[in-house]
Amino acid sequence: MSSVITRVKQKQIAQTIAKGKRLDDRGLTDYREMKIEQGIIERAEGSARILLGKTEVLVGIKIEIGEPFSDTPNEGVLTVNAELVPLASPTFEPGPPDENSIELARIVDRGIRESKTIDTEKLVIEPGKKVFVVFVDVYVLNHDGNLIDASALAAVAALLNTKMSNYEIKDDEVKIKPGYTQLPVKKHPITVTFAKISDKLVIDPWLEEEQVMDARISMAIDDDGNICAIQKGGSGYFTEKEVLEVAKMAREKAAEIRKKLKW
Amino acid sequence: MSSVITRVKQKQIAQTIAKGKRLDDRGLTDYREMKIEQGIIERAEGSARILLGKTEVLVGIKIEIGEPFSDTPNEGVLTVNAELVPLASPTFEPGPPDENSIELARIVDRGIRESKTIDTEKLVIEPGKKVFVVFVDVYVLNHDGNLIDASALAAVAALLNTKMSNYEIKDDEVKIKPGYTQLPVKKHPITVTFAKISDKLVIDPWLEEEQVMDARISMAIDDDGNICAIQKGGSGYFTEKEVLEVAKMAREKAAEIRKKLKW
Amino acid sequence: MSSVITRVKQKQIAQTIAKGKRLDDRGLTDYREMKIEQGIIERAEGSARILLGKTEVLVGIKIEIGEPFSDTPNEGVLTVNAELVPLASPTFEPGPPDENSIELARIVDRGIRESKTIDTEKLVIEPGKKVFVVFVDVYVLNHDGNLIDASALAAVAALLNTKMSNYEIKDDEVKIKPGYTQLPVKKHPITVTFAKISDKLVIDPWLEEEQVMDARISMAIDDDGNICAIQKGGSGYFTEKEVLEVAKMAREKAAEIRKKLKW
Amino acid sequence: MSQKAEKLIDKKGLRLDGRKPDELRPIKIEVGILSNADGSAYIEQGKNKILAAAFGPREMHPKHLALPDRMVIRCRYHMAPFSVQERKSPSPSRREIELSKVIKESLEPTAFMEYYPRTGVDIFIEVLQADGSTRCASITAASVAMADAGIPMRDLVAACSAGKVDDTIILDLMDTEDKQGSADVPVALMPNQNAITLLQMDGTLTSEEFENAVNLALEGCRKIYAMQKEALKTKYVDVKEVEE
Amino acid sequence: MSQKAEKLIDKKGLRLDGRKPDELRPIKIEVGILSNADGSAYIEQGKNKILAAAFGPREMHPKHLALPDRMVIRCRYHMAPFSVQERKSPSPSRREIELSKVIKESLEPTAFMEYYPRTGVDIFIEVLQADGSTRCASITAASVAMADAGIPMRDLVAACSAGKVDDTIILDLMDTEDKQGSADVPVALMPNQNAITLLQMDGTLTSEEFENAVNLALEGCRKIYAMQKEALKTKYVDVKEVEE
Amino acid sequence: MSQKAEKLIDKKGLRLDGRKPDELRPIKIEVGILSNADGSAYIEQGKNKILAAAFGPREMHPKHLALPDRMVIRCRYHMAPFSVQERKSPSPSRREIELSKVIKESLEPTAFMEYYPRTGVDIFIEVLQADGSTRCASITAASVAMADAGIPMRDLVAACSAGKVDDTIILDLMDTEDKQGSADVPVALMPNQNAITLLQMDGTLTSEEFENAVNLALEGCRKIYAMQKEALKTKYVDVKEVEE
Repeated sequence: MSSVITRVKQKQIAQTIAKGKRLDDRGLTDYREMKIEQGIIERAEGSARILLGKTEVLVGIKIEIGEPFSDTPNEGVLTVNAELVPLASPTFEPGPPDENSIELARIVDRGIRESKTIDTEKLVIEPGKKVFVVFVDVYVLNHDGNLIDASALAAVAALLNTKMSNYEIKDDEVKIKPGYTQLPVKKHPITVTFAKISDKLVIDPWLEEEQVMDARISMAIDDDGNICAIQKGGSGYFTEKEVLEVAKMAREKAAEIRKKLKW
Repeated sequence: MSSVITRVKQKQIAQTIAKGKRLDDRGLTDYREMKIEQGIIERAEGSARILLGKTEVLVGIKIEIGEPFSDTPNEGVLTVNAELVPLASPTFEPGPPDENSIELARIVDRGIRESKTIDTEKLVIEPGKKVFVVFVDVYVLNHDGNLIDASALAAVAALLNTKMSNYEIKDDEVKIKPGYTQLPVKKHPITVTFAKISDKLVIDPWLEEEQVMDARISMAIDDDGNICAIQKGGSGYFTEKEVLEVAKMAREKAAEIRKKLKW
Repeated sequence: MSSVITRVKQKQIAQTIAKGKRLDDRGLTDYREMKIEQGIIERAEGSARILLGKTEVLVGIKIEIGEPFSDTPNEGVLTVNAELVPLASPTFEPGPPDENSIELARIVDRGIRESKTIDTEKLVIEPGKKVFVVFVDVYVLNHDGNLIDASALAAVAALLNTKMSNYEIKDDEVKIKPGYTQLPVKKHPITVTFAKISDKLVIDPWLEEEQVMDARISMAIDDDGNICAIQKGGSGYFTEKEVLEVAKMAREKAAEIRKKLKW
Repeated sequence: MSQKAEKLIDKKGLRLDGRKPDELRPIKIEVGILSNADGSAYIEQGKNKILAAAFGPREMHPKHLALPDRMVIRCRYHMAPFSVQERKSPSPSRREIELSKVIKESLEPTAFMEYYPRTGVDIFIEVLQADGSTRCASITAASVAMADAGIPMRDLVAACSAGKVDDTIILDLMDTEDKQGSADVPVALMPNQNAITLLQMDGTLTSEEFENAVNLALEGCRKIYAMQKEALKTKYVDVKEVEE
Repeated sequence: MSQKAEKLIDKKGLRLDGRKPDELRPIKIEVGILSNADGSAYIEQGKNKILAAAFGPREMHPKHLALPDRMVIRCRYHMAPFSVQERKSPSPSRREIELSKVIKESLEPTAFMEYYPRTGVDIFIEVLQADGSTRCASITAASVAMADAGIPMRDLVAACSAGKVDDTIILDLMDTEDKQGSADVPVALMPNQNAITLLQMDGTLTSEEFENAVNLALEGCRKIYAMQKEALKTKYVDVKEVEE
Repeated sequence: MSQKAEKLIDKKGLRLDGRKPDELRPIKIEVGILSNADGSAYIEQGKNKILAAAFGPREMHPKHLALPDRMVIRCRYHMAPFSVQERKSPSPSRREIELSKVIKESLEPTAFMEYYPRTGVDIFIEVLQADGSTRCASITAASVAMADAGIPMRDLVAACSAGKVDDTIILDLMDTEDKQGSADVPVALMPNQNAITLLQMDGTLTSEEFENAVNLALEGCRKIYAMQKEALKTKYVDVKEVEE
């Protein structure tokens, strides 16, 4: 229950990993068991829930009509927000987003945005005036480590499950028509995170591993194997060799995980 | 002066009430002396001040032109806000509204809204576009208990005292014309609060009674004797029998108090 | 480095001033060395940096198109903001503006506004609808006392260095045209601050003097020698005689300083 | 409460979702589903989907809020941005702040507060999908979460709303009935103590209607109470626990 | 200060409300009218209606703001939303924050701060209706509230504005004169000490005009000072005290 | 990253400002220019103008954030309202909050954190003018400011971005290249330790392009590292120090 583990446990985790093993019997490059459920919030235009071991993330998508940014009049708007709600961990406090939830939201945002996951040009109703705004709300329900991969995956799964209202323009006003259209999703970026512990790289760190890691690095990989976003975190460092190794392994893992998504 | 009373005093209050009496010699269902003054803030479109014993509440009404809510295009807008300003009690802190002032505002709001006190359809200037917005600002000036009844009464008294500017529509713009019209007030809800102390129900609790009460219950009663809003508060409970007794007594008291309002 | 000086130092400062001298060898009515640089932030429409001894203030001007205030439809808008950024002093905290930065901004604002420094009528694009909004951002980079005079001077120097985009109105939309026009600056108010220490008036107090002063008084003087804004600060007082003496000396000093501005 | 109260009850006396006036929506309660909370519960009541978690009794933060002679309960009722038709800003609304307070006050009478002086219990409620009467479903779930956390309690609290639509007193209002009906009366009850710990009302009711509504709501509370006990029994007796 | 300064003084030399240039508005000061404050005062000056309360000397919250060698005075000047023509948001504006600071600094010189080390005094001012020169009326009332609270003081502070409209130096500006006039000079004075504790100015004045304005304002302060003393005497001598 | 990536490299293979793809912008670093900070540095890199200051090691405020076994580093990256084309609100944006975090994490590996338990170091960065790759220039300056403050460090950190425009891998992106290019890879390096302490990426790169970009950025870091050392040497060897 406690969120801070003992020094004995920390040492044990580090020593086990130094030997190439993990306390939960996973290999260094094995993900925990992963479960993807789509469409569980009927009120939302799209939704998905990811279970990654005991880590649980729910993403809901809402679509509203709004204005485009003035520098991209021919594109819809993507907005990603992450809430580390306090029931997910004794270390999460109620209140406005802190640096951790803002970083999480921005990593998820970049994975989607830089890979051009959504065909934002198809979200335009009236160029420069009215577009669809896609709100991606990441809701962490239980924190047991590696929120980044779980959130990024839940976001893509939710987008794949998202439908938009049909509409027509009558007398300069947007009227909602019956029926729905699928949100135009072109890409399926997968974000893969490694932690560095005892000078080893371990994939998908769980909570106790995160508490002993030196640093973490996350890479979002698109359908063509390109890297589309990276974030290093934590107060340690990586060598160039480690970075390139991560890039290689992330490609492989991303391809595996992508197969679990339905579209 | 101190806002927290001694345990000795607490026991004394509870024991006296257990015997069916009160320390200030009131009967269990007697209100404190009540004084209603209307129209004391000339700058406001309406105003009233209530003295309930030493409890003092001032309500000011401002009316502005704004937009209706999209789901009620044919109704004006009612907005109630309550400020527990720090000069009213050593327990009130400066700062944004806390749960107590928000609850107070929402109780006053519901009494007015649910009883349809204001004929909001008459506040429409242009359906869906321009309506009058009625701001009810509850200002507690001295806190000596039962802020709910004093605030609710002051709000209704202030609305009865409210006048709106005359206007005309010229070239699609609203122009203010000379003269005033009375705000259309249809109902006169009265909110009556009981505290439960020593398993007795006492009406209009003053500050020291509030500090020993198990719970409180407030009911807003309209001109026809219907109940139009209820709020239980405090960390105790009521039995069903007590609730129904409160409903009965609240009807009687509301009718008495309503007679003191002028309209 | 420390921001609070010892009592011994305080006594020393006060005693020296009582004798008509200052620890840094200035006369009581001498300013510290003053350096004015204009135009150092190319991205801003105008900018200036003032060094007053070790006190350093940077002012940047941004100009945007916005709406006029409803009571002044034929005037552009002036907005002054001051940031006491934490790198300028160990006593400045990150966070929203506190009473000190708000007071500083408002003093600078009044000096400019009341002297009619900017010809705001020339900032109107479409009366009542579109005007230029002039943002004056005061950025204190190093706090060594007398932020008021340094900030007020930097603001005027920056305004003198400010250019606005040319524009034309086509199809009811404002189009930016090539080229720039100088911001219409009509006056050059100079703010002069005195501190009262040991019953003497000393000009341009530096940080350690501010820590022992009883009170300060600042006067903004326009090109004609008129007083256009005053602010007394600190928890001491001035006599009427002192106030009139300040007014006289401020006029003289303002005229001297104004010569250092280029326009 | 808007005026458009029409056709919420059909000719057969059935409601939009086919329920009889005095019928509850289908309810599912799961216990102990969040591994980081000391106690937790998940409730589905119609389309409502709500998570509640209890943390504590534990040291209070900040410390000066602790009380020398009793435990302090704090509560946050919060709606997910995607839980309602129009996206809700995640920062707490005035409605959420008020509901947090009345929910807290509905739970306080159940706990033996004096057993754990100087400590605090935090109740966090997340409405993942809202379909009317969420405060009642939240109380029902939060009470189970408190029990799951092992907080010593006099009784569970069960909560249910009653109300009036088309001149009929009905049980367990769903969203449309709440918005278009003419009254909504949420009630919370500690059945063993016959103690009403939450009572609010919006709308207009005669005394008689009010009495009927309260009676109906209390009946609903008692039915839900049985389900709460069943859910707790399932977790604590059953071998296949949801979380170890 | 806008330019539209016209017709604020008529042909007879009288102002819009019939006052002579050097005339104060009618002033009413009541002492000790709030039962929960340690000291309080209510002032009406023309259409200004302002309440001031003093709490303390009392323990500081938060504690780290207390000073080892003296009392701390804090002040909040606040306007009711309905006090002005257009509704004012209740959250503090930049103007209110600045005025709170200068009002505090105008009151500090009056108190024997070293008598009560480690304590705090809170001054709360609520402008219920505003009609120009509210900071001066607020200081006048707050000073009386401090005296009513029994805070040991060197002297009362009385405050009054002077200004310039239609080329005339006038006393005690009301709202229209403040907005349409060409200068506003609020001044606060401890008369016994001949100490000016507040001095601000907006507008444009020559040195000579400024000197005249200050003189006139100080004269106004001295008249108001007499009313402050009268109001305190009335409360403390009179049998029918407003509050026991 | 927008699509309009065109003509950022001309026919001669030169960039908009005449640089070759692997060329840094002109860099100027000044040390110790703020008298109130324990350490400070000013960097100009192209049109970037950035100030960094370090305060500490000093007592932590609030105290409960201090750690019993090591120093705490806090960092605020902040942009002046006038530093960018459209005025930026001075309250911290989500971008600034994220950058503050990653910059802090890029500096932490350099300090001997365990030397000063229970203390804090505050790094304040003010971007006075922004022209692309400000996070890198900020790290470069902040590291020098830490050294100037005498904080014991394993090594300096130098930071530089690489990226891709018009199918070319380039070094040290300026604003237009950042906005219109197809990838941006900011990197921070402790050269003596061969330790990458910051790595982010926006855009799209193949594995090979990524490897080239990282290599190029690291090369840039090493060049900047030499300038950092030179700037520190100048201050500490030179007689005419900027501040006493």
